[in-house]
Amino acid sequence: MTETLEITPQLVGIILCGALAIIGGIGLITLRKAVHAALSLAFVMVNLAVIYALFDAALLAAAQVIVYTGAILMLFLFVIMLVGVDRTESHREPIRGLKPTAIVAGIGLCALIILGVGSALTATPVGLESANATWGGNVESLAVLIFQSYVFPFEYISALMIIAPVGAMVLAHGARLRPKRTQADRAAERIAAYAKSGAHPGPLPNAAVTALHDSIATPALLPDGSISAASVAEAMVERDAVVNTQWVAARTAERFAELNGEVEPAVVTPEPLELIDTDEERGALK
Amino acid sequence: MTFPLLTCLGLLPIIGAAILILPVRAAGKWIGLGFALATLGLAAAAVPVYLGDPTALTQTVPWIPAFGAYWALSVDGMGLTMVLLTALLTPLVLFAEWNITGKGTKWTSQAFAALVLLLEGLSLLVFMADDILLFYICFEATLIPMYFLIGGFGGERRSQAALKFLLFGLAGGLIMLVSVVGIGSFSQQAIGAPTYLISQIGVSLSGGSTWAWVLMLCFLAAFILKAPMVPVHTWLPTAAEEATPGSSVLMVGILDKIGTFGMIRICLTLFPVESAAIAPVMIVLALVSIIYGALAAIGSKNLLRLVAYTSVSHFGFMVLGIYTFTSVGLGGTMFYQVNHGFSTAALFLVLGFLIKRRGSANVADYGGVQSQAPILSGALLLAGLSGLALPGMSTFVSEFEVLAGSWSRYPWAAIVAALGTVLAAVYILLMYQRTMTGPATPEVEETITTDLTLKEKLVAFGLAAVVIILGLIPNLALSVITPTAQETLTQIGVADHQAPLGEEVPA
Amino acid sequence: MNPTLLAVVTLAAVLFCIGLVGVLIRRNALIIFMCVELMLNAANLLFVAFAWAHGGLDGQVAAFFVMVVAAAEVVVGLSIIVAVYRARRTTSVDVPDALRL
Amino acid sequence: MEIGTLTFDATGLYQYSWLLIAIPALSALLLLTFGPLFDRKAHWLGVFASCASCGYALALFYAMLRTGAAERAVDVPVAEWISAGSWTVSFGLQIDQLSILFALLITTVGSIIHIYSVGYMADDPRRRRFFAYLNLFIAAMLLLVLADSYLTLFVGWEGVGLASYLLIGFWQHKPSAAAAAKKAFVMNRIGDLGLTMAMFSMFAWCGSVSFADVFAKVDGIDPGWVTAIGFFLLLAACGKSAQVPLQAWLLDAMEGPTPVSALIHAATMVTAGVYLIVRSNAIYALAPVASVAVVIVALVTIFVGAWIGCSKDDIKKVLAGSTMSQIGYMMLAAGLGALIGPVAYAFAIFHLLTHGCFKANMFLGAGSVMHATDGDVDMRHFGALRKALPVTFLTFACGYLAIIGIPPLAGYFSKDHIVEAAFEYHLGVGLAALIGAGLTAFYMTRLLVMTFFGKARWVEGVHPHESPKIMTIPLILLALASIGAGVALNAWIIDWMAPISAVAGETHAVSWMPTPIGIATLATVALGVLAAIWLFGRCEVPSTPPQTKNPLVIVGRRDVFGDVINDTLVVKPVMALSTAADVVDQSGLDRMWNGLGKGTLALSQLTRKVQTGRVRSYALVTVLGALLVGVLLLIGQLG
Repeated sequence: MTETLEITPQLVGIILCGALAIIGGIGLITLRKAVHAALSLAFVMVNLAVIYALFDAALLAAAQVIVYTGAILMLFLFVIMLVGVDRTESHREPIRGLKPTAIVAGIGLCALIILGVGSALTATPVGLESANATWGGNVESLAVLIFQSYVFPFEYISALMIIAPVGAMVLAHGARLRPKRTQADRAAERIAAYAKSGAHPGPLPNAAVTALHDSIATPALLPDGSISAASVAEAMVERDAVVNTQWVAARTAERFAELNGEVEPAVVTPEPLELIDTDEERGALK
Repeated sequence: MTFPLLTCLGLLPIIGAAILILPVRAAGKWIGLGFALATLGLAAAAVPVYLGDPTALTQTVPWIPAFGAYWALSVDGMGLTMVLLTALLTPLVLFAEWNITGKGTKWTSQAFAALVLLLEGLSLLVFMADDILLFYICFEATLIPMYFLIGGFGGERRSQAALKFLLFGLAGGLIMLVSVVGIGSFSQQAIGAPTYLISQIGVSLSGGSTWAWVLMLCFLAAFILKAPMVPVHTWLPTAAEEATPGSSVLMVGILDKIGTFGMIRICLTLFPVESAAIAPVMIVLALVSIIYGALAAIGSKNLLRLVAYTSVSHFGFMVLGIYTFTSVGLGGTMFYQVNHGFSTAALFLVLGFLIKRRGSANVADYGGVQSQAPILSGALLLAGLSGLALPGMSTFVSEFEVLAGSWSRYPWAAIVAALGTVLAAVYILLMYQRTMTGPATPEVEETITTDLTLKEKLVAFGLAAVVIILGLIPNLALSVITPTAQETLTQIGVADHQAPLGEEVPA
Repeated sequence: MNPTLLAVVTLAAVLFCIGLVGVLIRRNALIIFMCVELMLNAANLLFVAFAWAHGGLDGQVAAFFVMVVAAAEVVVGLSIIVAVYRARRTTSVDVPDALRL
Repeated sequence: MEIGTLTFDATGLYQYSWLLIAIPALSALLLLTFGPLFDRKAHWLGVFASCASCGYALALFYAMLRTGAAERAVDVPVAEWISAGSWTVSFGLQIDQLSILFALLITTVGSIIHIYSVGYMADDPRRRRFFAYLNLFIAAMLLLVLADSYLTLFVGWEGVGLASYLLIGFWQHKPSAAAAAKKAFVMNRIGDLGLTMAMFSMFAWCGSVSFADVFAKVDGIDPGWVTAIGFFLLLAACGKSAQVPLQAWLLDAMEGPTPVSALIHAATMVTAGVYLIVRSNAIYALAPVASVAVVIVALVTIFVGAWIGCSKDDIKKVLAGSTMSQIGYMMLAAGLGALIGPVAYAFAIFHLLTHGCFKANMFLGAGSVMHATDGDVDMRHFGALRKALPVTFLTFACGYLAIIGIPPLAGYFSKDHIVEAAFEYHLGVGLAALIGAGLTAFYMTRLLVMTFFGKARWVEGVHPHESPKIMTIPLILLALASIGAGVALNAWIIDWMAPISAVAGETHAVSWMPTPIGIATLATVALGVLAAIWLFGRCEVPSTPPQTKNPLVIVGRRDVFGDVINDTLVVKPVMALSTAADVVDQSGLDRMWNGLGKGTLALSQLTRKVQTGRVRSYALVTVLGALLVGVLLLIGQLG
């Protein structure tokens, strides 16, 4: 290298992030569990984003983090989850002689690229200040470039983006393993269940609809005044968030009394909802 | 000559073959024979025209000007005799194999007639071609009908035999393709415009760079493969053993002649310097073929293989005649090609009649057929005598010329070749003795009960008559052949052998 | 020969080759796929580096396009892996070897 | 001096002399093709054809007698045969003193034998075909002797070979006959090789093979080649006339019917070799070495023939052996022609003519003996037949007296001249000829005594009876000929053959009275006769061949190992080679080419292994490929 080796902050950043990226890469190919590999890849990508930033490529850095790592890698994790997150890969290599050859080939190719490309790097870098500045910033000038000179590739890309998911859907859409259950089938099943185990064939009773409350947390009342356990959503019971019907009844009675003139209309103050909190009432809900 | 006689002669049988594709069922045979006889008529019509003015029949029409290929047809003495041989043999074969049926439903006699006509058309074009590309295309095309003839109508192991025939043929063809392409480019350098016309190229390519050697050797290799000479001959016995006698006649009588015909027409005329240089090698190869073919014939246990080996020996004689560079020898070879066609046809067909009756082709299965079918054994003896070149038969005249020609140049070669004639007597008479003489064996007694039918007599004694007539009056063919032989020699600039005490023969 | 460029080229080459070795060595289709993504990122890095070196933004546009294409590719790739998984109940690359003579 | 030079163009009778050949040839063709139509009477056409050509030959002879000695050689051009490049061959006849004698011999003896075989072959179903072959033989032999060029002669030469093949193998159902026929044809073919090589040399030197051209230019050919041509012609003569190297076939030829043996293997065909040498006298005049070779071959054959004659029990084999040795004498005379003077040629022809008569007579006699004893040829089963077959005995006795050379009869004159010529050339040769004469007397007497005298050793059930008239008349005719021929031809033949036999000025005095050598031969003959009578006449002849340790007899019985030598030297190696060739071809060369096909199949099995089906190995191969390309590019760049 002819010029003196001046260390610019940019170079330091690159070397640092580069090293980290390389460690992440090695992690990617050595870690046995798929999720760990995915995370190490994410780590690499983030480091690259930093390097992009160092090279005045702000939009790309952001895109890298948001689109690449954020979306695409997450898609990977999603598929890993779908396909078998707990599968580990043993390091034993079934094809004899593949691993050493592959490593040697990798090193050889790396040396080749470094030699080949490296030896061609004669020009001194110019830097992007002027380019970014022309249209007021990296994003603007990029936008001009994309929507003027590269508009055709941009259109092709958009076409690609449409075709790809369609393709994915066609590929991943597995054929139904069992025939689709029609409404008639479901009705027949319910009647059979009722006949066999006496399970109520109809739909579950709705939650109570009162003047003040119609949420699913309001249990419906049976004719004898007791709570219908089926009318409250299971999740509410789990979270102990079932409305106390006695309190609601009392409030309703007051309201009617006011309406019938028996009592003076008092100023309504919003007061917190009263929930079932006694074990005895909870028993009724099971 | 406004009327393109040669083109019609070449295309007529092909048209016949095309017509036979139509489902005419029983009439197929008759149409086939009709076309074959029409071709014979046309060929006969060409003879007076040729005798009148030899160049009248030549016809050159630019075909693919890009690389100088012409639809050029012309006939010299040799070409005319080969055309007549083909035109004569084809109807004979169709007549001899009248009620032939191949294995399976689609190999009917109509298919046989179509294939034979196609073969005849293509070989006629080869014999008349004056353009190397046309020669090459037809040379390759003849393999196809022959392949189906062997494959469709032969014995049990016919498909292997047909495949082997095809592979050997293609190998030769591909080697030749190298030189055909070479000629296209070198003729461009030598003459300016690329041309494939033999008459136009003449000897311009010869003697120059080593490329001439490469071209010549490629052609020669293809022709050695085609006219089987010893090391590469093994396809012929296998094919002849499996094919029907009729198709063997066509294969040996016409197809293999393209080998020796090509040697004269292309190797000799276009590359005289190289041919002269390679002559000793070819003579040794010829002698090996003669002796090896004869010995293998003596030792052969199968009748059809025996006849195939005899042909290998006869081809050795022909090549010997070519490469001793005397007008007598060359004329002898040209006449030999015609005679060999007839005599081998007679041998194959008569043996075919014998095998059809007995059912097997092994020599061991026969014995004492003479007492059962005297006329058949008489016909076989006549065919055999034409095979061993008994004086008074045409094969003697040509063999004598070849040997006399080669004696004047290389006496020792002629002596070895003459041994071949003695071996010829041995293999023919040994075969005749083993099959015909002695007491009739029981199997022979029950199987061979009928003697030759009228049809078979016509074929066998017709051929024998042709051989004897040509033997007593060889000038019928020689008057046409000898001038061509002398012309070829003067054309390639080789001094003919002058007998020191002979009177001055006009140069 | 600017040290920064040299550094970034070496970095890209190393990352690329690590990805390559990963593709060859790992047997899980997903991880192979991730290695391919790594190789793509290495290429992007070079795009950006040389955009900076030459002072033109074209490199970054190219990187941008590469990113988009990579996204499309991942979508299709993963659906293939899922389809293979659903058919063969495995994501290992070696198990489906029917396509041989 | 040569015969060929003074030829005159044909007029009148000569012009149609090709009819001599055409008539028998045509009748042969008719008999073969249309014979079955009139099967019973067909053979008379054959006899008629033979007699017709005999008549024509006599007429020609008579015409030639009347013309002056000078213009007797007539050339009859018939047609232009082969026009091949530098030379043309025309097909013509040459009728001169030499060929007319032969024509006469062939046609007269031929006709007599035709008449004889009418009786002999009476009960043979294929008699018509026999007469067709006989006519074919007569035609071919006439073509041979009347040809005007070596090539036309060669056509007749092989035609005669073919006829002998057909006639020897006439009884084809007998495998031994078929084998003998093949053997005869192949050995003749080896002889013909010599003639073809001679012709090639003539073409190479003189550009033509007609007698006139060749003899005119023979002094131009370089001496080495003339000797070579001489040797080639000798080889041809040995092949056809069953001389030593190629003599084995003659004994097997006895398989054929007896008239065939009489006509072909006694009188005519076997003399063709002598004719060839006498006809080519101009060549031998310039090739003394070749003539000496002829003499040597002749002497050896004389002794071999005599040897076989003395030890065989089969009457026909004995006669065949004697034929071989008598032809040896003719060859001796022909060989001496160039050495001591052309008059010896005349002696050769003289002996040939007389031999033709008495040998044919004896063969026919043997035929009638066989006819009487139901085809038995073994002399040990004969004995005392003179009473049973008086006419046959008498005619046979004439032949016997003629062959051993008792003065008044033919044999004495012809053989005596040859012995004198032999002495004139060289004492040793003379003595050999003398001993030969003695041996001839010995075995002929042995034959006569064993067959006609002594005790009757007939096999039971055989009661010999005299042959019918049709067979005895020819015997009588031939007996008369063998008595008269000697005296008639003795003086006449020398000056008849003048153009060829007499060198200008030197005439060979022929005296009637026996010369000292004549007396010596008579003495040896007498000695031979007495020895035979002493051995076989008096004592009891056992009917089965006695086991003897005497090497001479053993060798004789094995045909002087002729067959054994031929087999070991030629037949076995050729057969071995041919089976080897077949094996080499089928399993050697053939398998090699098939191997090529199998090799490609095996190769493809190998390359199949590369497709493992595992994606990652393919990926690795791709990477390695990319690496390789990169490295090459880099090297290209740096280099």
